[in-house]
Amino acid sequence: MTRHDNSRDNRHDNNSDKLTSPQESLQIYRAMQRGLSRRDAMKLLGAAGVLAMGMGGVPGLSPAFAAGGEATPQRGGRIRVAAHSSSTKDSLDPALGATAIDYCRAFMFYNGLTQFDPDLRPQPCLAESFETTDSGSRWVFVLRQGVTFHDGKALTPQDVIYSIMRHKDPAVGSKVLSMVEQIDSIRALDQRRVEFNLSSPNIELPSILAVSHLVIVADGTQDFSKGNGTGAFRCQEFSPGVRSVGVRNENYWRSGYPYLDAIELVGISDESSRVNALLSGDVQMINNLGGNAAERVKQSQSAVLKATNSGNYTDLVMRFDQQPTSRPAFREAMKYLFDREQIKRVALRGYGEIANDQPIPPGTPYYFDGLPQREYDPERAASLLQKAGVAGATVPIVASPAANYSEDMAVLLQQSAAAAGLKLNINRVPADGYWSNHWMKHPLGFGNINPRPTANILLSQFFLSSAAWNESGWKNPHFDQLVIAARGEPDEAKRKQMYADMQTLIHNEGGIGIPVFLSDTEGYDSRIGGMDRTVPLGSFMGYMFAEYVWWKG
Amino acid sequence: MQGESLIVRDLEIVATPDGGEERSIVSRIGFSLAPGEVLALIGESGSGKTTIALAMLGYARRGCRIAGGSVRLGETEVLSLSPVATRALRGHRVAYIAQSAAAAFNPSRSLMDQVIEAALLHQVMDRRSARDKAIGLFRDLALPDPEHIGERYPHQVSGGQLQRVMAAMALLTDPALVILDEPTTALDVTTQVEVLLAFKRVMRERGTTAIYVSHDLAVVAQMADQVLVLNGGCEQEQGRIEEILERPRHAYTRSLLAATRPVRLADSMPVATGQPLLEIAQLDVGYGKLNRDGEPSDKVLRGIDLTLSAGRSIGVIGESGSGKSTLARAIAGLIAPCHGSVQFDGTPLPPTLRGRTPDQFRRIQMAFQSADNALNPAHSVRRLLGRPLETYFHLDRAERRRRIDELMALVKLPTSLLERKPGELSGGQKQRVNLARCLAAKPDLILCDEVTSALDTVVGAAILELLAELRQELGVAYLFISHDISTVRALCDDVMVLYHGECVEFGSCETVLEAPRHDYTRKLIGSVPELRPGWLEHHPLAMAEGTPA
Amino acid sequence: MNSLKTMTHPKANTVRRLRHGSHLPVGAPLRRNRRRLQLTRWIGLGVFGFWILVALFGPLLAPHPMGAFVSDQIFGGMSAAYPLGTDYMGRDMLSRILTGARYTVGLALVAACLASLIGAGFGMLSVLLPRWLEEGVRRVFDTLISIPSKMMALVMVSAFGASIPLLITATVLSYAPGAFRIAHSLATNLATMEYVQVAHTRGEGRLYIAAREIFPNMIQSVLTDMGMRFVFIVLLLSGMSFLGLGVQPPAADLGSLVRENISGLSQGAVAVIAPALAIGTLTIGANLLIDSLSTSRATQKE
Amino acid sequence: MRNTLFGLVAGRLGASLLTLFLVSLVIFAITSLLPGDTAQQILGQFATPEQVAALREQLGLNQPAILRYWHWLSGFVTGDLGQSASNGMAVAQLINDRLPNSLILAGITTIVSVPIAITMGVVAAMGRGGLIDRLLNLVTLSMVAVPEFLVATLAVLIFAVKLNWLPALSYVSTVDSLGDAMKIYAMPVLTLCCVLIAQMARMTRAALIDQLDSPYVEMAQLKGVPPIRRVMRHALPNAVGPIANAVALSLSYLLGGVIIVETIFNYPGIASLMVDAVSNRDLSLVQACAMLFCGTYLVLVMLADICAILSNPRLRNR
Repeated sequence: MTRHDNSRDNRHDNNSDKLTSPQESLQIYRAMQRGLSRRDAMKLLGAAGVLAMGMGGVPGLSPAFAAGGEATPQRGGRIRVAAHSSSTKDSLDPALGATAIDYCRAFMFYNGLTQFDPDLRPQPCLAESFETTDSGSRWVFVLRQGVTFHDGKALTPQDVIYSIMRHKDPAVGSKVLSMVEQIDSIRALDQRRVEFNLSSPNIELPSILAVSHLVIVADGTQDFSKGNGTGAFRCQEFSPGVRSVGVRNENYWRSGYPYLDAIELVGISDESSRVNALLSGDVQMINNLGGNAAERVKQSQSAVLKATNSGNYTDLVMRFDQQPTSRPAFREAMKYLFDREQIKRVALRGYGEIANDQPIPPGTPYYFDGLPQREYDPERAASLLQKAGVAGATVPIVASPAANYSEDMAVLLQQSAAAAGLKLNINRVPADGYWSNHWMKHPLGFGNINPRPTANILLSQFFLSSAAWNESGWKNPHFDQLVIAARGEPDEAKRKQMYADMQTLIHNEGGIGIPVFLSDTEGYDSRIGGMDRTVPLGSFMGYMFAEYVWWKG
Repeated sequence: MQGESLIVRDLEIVATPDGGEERSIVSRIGFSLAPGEVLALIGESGSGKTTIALAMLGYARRGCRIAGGSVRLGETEVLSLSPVATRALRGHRVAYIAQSAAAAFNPSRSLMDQVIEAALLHQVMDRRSARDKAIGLFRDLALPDPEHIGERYPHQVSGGQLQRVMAAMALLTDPALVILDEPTTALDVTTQVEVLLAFKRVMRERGTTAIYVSHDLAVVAQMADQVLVLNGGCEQEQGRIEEILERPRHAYTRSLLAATRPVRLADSMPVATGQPLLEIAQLDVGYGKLNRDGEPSDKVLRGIDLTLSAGRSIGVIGESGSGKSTLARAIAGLIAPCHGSVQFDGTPLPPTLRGRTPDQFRRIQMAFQSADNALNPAHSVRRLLGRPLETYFHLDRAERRRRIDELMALVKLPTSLLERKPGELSGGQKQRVNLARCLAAKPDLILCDEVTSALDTVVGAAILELLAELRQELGVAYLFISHDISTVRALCDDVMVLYHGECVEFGSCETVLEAPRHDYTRKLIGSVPELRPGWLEHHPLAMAEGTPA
Repeated sequence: MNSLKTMTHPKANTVRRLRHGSHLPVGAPLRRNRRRLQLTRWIGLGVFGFWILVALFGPLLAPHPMGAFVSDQIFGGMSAAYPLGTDYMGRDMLSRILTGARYTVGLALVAACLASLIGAGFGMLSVLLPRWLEEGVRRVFDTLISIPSKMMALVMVSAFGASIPLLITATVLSYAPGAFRIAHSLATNLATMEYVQVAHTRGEGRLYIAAREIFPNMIQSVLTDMGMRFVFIVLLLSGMSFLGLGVQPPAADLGSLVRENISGLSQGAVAVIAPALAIGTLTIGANLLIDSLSTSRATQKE
Repeated sequence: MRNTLFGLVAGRLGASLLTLFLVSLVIFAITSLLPGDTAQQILGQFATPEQVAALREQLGLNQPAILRYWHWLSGFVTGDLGQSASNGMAVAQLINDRLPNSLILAGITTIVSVPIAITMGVVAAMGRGGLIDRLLNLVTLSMVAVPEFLVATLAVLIFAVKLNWLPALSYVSTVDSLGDAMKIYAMPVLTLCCVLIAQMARMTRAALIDQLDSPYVEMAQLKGVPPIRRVMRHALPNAVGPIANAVALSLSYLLGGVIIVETIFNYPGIASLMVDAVSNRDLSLVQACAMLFCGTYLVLVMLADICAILSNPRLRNR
């Protein structure tokens, strides 16, 4: 990966990078994508809100959960929550968070300066209030009074400075290093106020600070095994890959919370074991269910299924710099070979949404619904293949469990490609090392892209000619101009048109095929209260369920 | 308990081989014994003698079944007892002494434990008195250290002693009937005499009724009052021992008698050419690691000198462990001597196989004791005989075929056996094939290691005859290793007596065997039972012991 | 089993001979249930042969391609169109089993053959090698045997990806040491047999002795052992499929068929029961066959 | 007896050390070939190269493989198992957390399975060729024939999901009473027993039949010893060697081979630790686990040999 060339060296001329540092974390992007509505952003920025903001609006997606009317919250009780993966790599260092269980722990034991509400607006958390004095490059956060860490130490500006700035040390191995790189400095103005100085304006800073990696730890912490934070639960036990137990923090600064006495977090990697554990009452919440597993939960008496659509997608990557994918007709043929209905029905068991070979999901503000849906058309694909001169050829396609559902998609694609006289050889490679060794390295392969904070970031990171993760190696000067221009376009209608144009360009010419957007699925015991609160960041109430749920049993 | 009478009528035993039809293996056997009498069952292997003996305990081995008849011991009808009653009978009123005590003792339990087990099980006596009685029996049976031998484990006791311990085990409950199943067959002759003496004395003292199973008429002559001669599960002849020995009526009995006393075959041989074929000087051989002086830790042969002329035959005699086989193996090159020289036809023979020339390989052949083990069970007879022809003479197919036929004729086997595998041949046939294979090489010297000892007497005698004939026809020399003096006497010109790895006597057969000079040779010769009743009673050992205690 | 006991001294087998001598020629341990033995052998042979045939011709008989989505019904029951129902994605289970059996049977057979070939080959040859070399070979196999087979497979699949040759390599590495041990002890015994010594005194070379004198006498034990290894490998492969390390989609061996349809177990889907039964019958069949072969061999030997 | 045992143990230990050394070499070699390294594994899909480089530097992954092996080896010899690269905890600590769980599971399984297996073997051997023998043969065959993950899943569906008698997962931490422990271990132990019993029972049967055919057992029969005593007092003591060997081989499965059971019941044992370690490229942890598995195997085999020697007076008194 040559990402650093862009992010470092081109900082001055590539405006996008100030906003769009690469991150892995699923949550932040989703949060931002929906989090800051335009209205909020305007409010924040005052009349000078000139920067392109995230797509506004709350997710219009279907929360398919079935919780009935909620009774009043009850205190007490202990539940066990099983996430889909857990290993000895688990850590209580928030900077290293890699999977759902890490994010959940971060929000159980720590707090951020800000936090997302169900509408994904960044709300004050450890910061009582925050404001920008110069349209986004200088920010002042006022810390809440009387907040103490689990070990009794009071929260100070030093803790904030340490917590954020440590991510800039590469040796920490932070997942959000590139995101905090834009923060030039942080200084304490007094005992309560902290000032952030950014290298360029970013009105999305409060949303960035709400992600789990950037929660506040005590100044100077090196050993994170105690989970010493300000969160609603104290860490009672943590054994990586086995379990972690949080017990109620009696001194929690938010009065009345949490409801539960204790939460035990475990990881159950085997899906069928996870479902069985839920159905037998051994655990009360699980996430990441495949289609069949989701159906089992749905049919059960004791558990409830909750599915949330997201902008997460697995895409077919067709490299422009390799044969035969450099031929436009071949690429177009492949897009016509997706039987999207079948993929949704068979691979996802319906837990997803049909996509149209462009990355902006329906229901988001810049989604262009005027784009005609590309349908499964083997005859047309066949003639395109003929045109590309690859009819009857055998082409390898690389899939891996690392890219969700890519194997199923590859199998289905193989089927439909056969109908058009194209033979696909599936080369399945292990998840280990996939991203560094296989992703974007084969003519035909799969990628999996988590949603980005804003449409602009998404497009900048993955479709700009110069982008390090320009998956297909697509280069289109017109598109590049549009991306840059959209950042500074004040007129919403024009901006919307620009995004529509960009989507059309990707749909028609881009080197990726996006058949479907994937849904988040989770199951929980019907005796858990408070689950109607949805923070559509990811499963487990955007990983922040801990202080909001209660036990009715 | 005194011995009781035993009356057997019309005993029928059948066997069902795998997948086969049920067939009779013992039929219409009947005899009767007065209390204190000993009956010998005699016959070749497969004649059903052990099967009959075991029926006295109401026992038939897996696959066999007692189909009819009656076994009446005293007042008890053994064959109609319930399983529980049969168990109560065994080891109490009827006791069994097995052929190989080494195999019949449980290796993981102490001897005393096993000796008194039956007595305790049948609640004949309590542990303490059982122990005391066992120690008494050990003493009577002339076991060394009778007080403590019971604490040992089977592997710590020699074969002859084990056989006597087993006798003690059998006699502990004062059984009415004792079955002795070839109790001395596995023993050296010198040990055999001691054991026979001990058995005889103890049994006579107790007046035990006994059945003595054996293939050796000479032994039987010492032990039995009556003899039942068996062949193929049927009675050939029955009578008092003296009658049978002196006036055998049945042809089979006569052939048995003849085989027991092989005639001297060596006399008819041509006188040797005199050219020394094999010269051994000061040969030391051993096993195990070499010590600082290059001597092996376990030295088996010491200072052996021997000269064998072409066409002559030397017998090597000694008991087990005396180093007889090691001598043959050293000459064959299977084990390197640590000292001394071996010259073959005037040239030194390399100590191991590695240095030998193909011609040396060819000219020295070794016939192993057991044809079962010496013939590869996976190869057909044709292949077994063909291979040496291939390696030594590089004969083509047709010549090989012709030569194989010749060889078969030489050892008096029909060519119809050629396609069979060793498993499908009888013991005698196997040994003939074994010899034919040696002859295929047209050797000058055949090392015969106990070639007759695994065979039945009659079959063994036939092999001896064959060896003698072959020598006459082909002028081959033999180094004939045996523990059986009569076979050596029959076949050899010279004899060498080995004792604990050293040659104690060497000379012509007549000299050594008729007028032995060394004590051990005398003991060895004196220990071979003679074919007349009363020999045992007049044996020097019996005389030395004096009157029984 | 007594042939397995190590015999070093040339006279060590005297005891055994005498023991045999004490048996009646016809009364030697016979099995009355010969007919039953025959029956189990035929059942074993039939079942095992059936799976071999399926492995050979199954894919030709499959009504649908293995990966074809033929039905909208997921975990469909048995029907005329889909005799074994449909799987978790609506594919025809019968076709998948017919095709999948080839992977299981083929892989296991190849791996078992290779493991036995390597194990037995080294086991046999090492007896004739110089002592230090023999010791070295033994040490290497001992090292391999002490690594748990699943762990070995896991590390290897992580390192090299789950290709068919790698699966075979991993299973062979796991199971060859066992075959080596057995073959080595057999060969050690056979090397002391007198007919081998006869061959030595005839001046035969090592290779001839190994190939013509020793090998024919251990072939049956090696085959029996290979059968056992076959069964173990089938089970190891299905275990590896469970862990996602086995045959990779869209291909599927019987183990992965069970695995991928296991969510249908709660509804008793044919899609999971059928491949499980297939594994069961395959291993039981192989076991019955081995059992009857080894007992009849024991009988012959007596 | 002391001398024999001492000699055996000393010789075995020497050979075992050599084997362990070879195993560590093999494992190191293979793990060095693994694609990707710890740094990449930790940082994930969207890592920047400088982050990877920095982390590599910090974890010492820049050194040549031989040097890293030497560091590991010298640490191992002095009893320092090193640190887990993926979460910075001491390897000894990680193993210490998991090993007791594995040992408890292995222990309970042993206690349950060995007596059952030996009893089954003895019963089958006694009724050789009879109805019971054939029945047991069929049972053990079927036990072997079913993949263990199927047994485990079926058990969970029946006992946990449908009947709700037993927990679907095995949490060691919530054991308060014996009843709890029984509930928690019931299904994993059941599954493992299915795998192990069959093998051990069959080996026991074979070893016993070998002895039952021996002349001294016939002799015992001819002494009027009843069948049960014949088996227990005469045949069994002599079959201890092969049986101990079979048991040792089966039990060695209980640390490394239980990964499937650990996965299904989410049991935090040492096998899943190793699986994690492999996928995280956590070399010192992989090595430590491999050493543990191999060491256990070697110790078990040695124990079996000691058993065989102690049960055999011929070897005992040599």
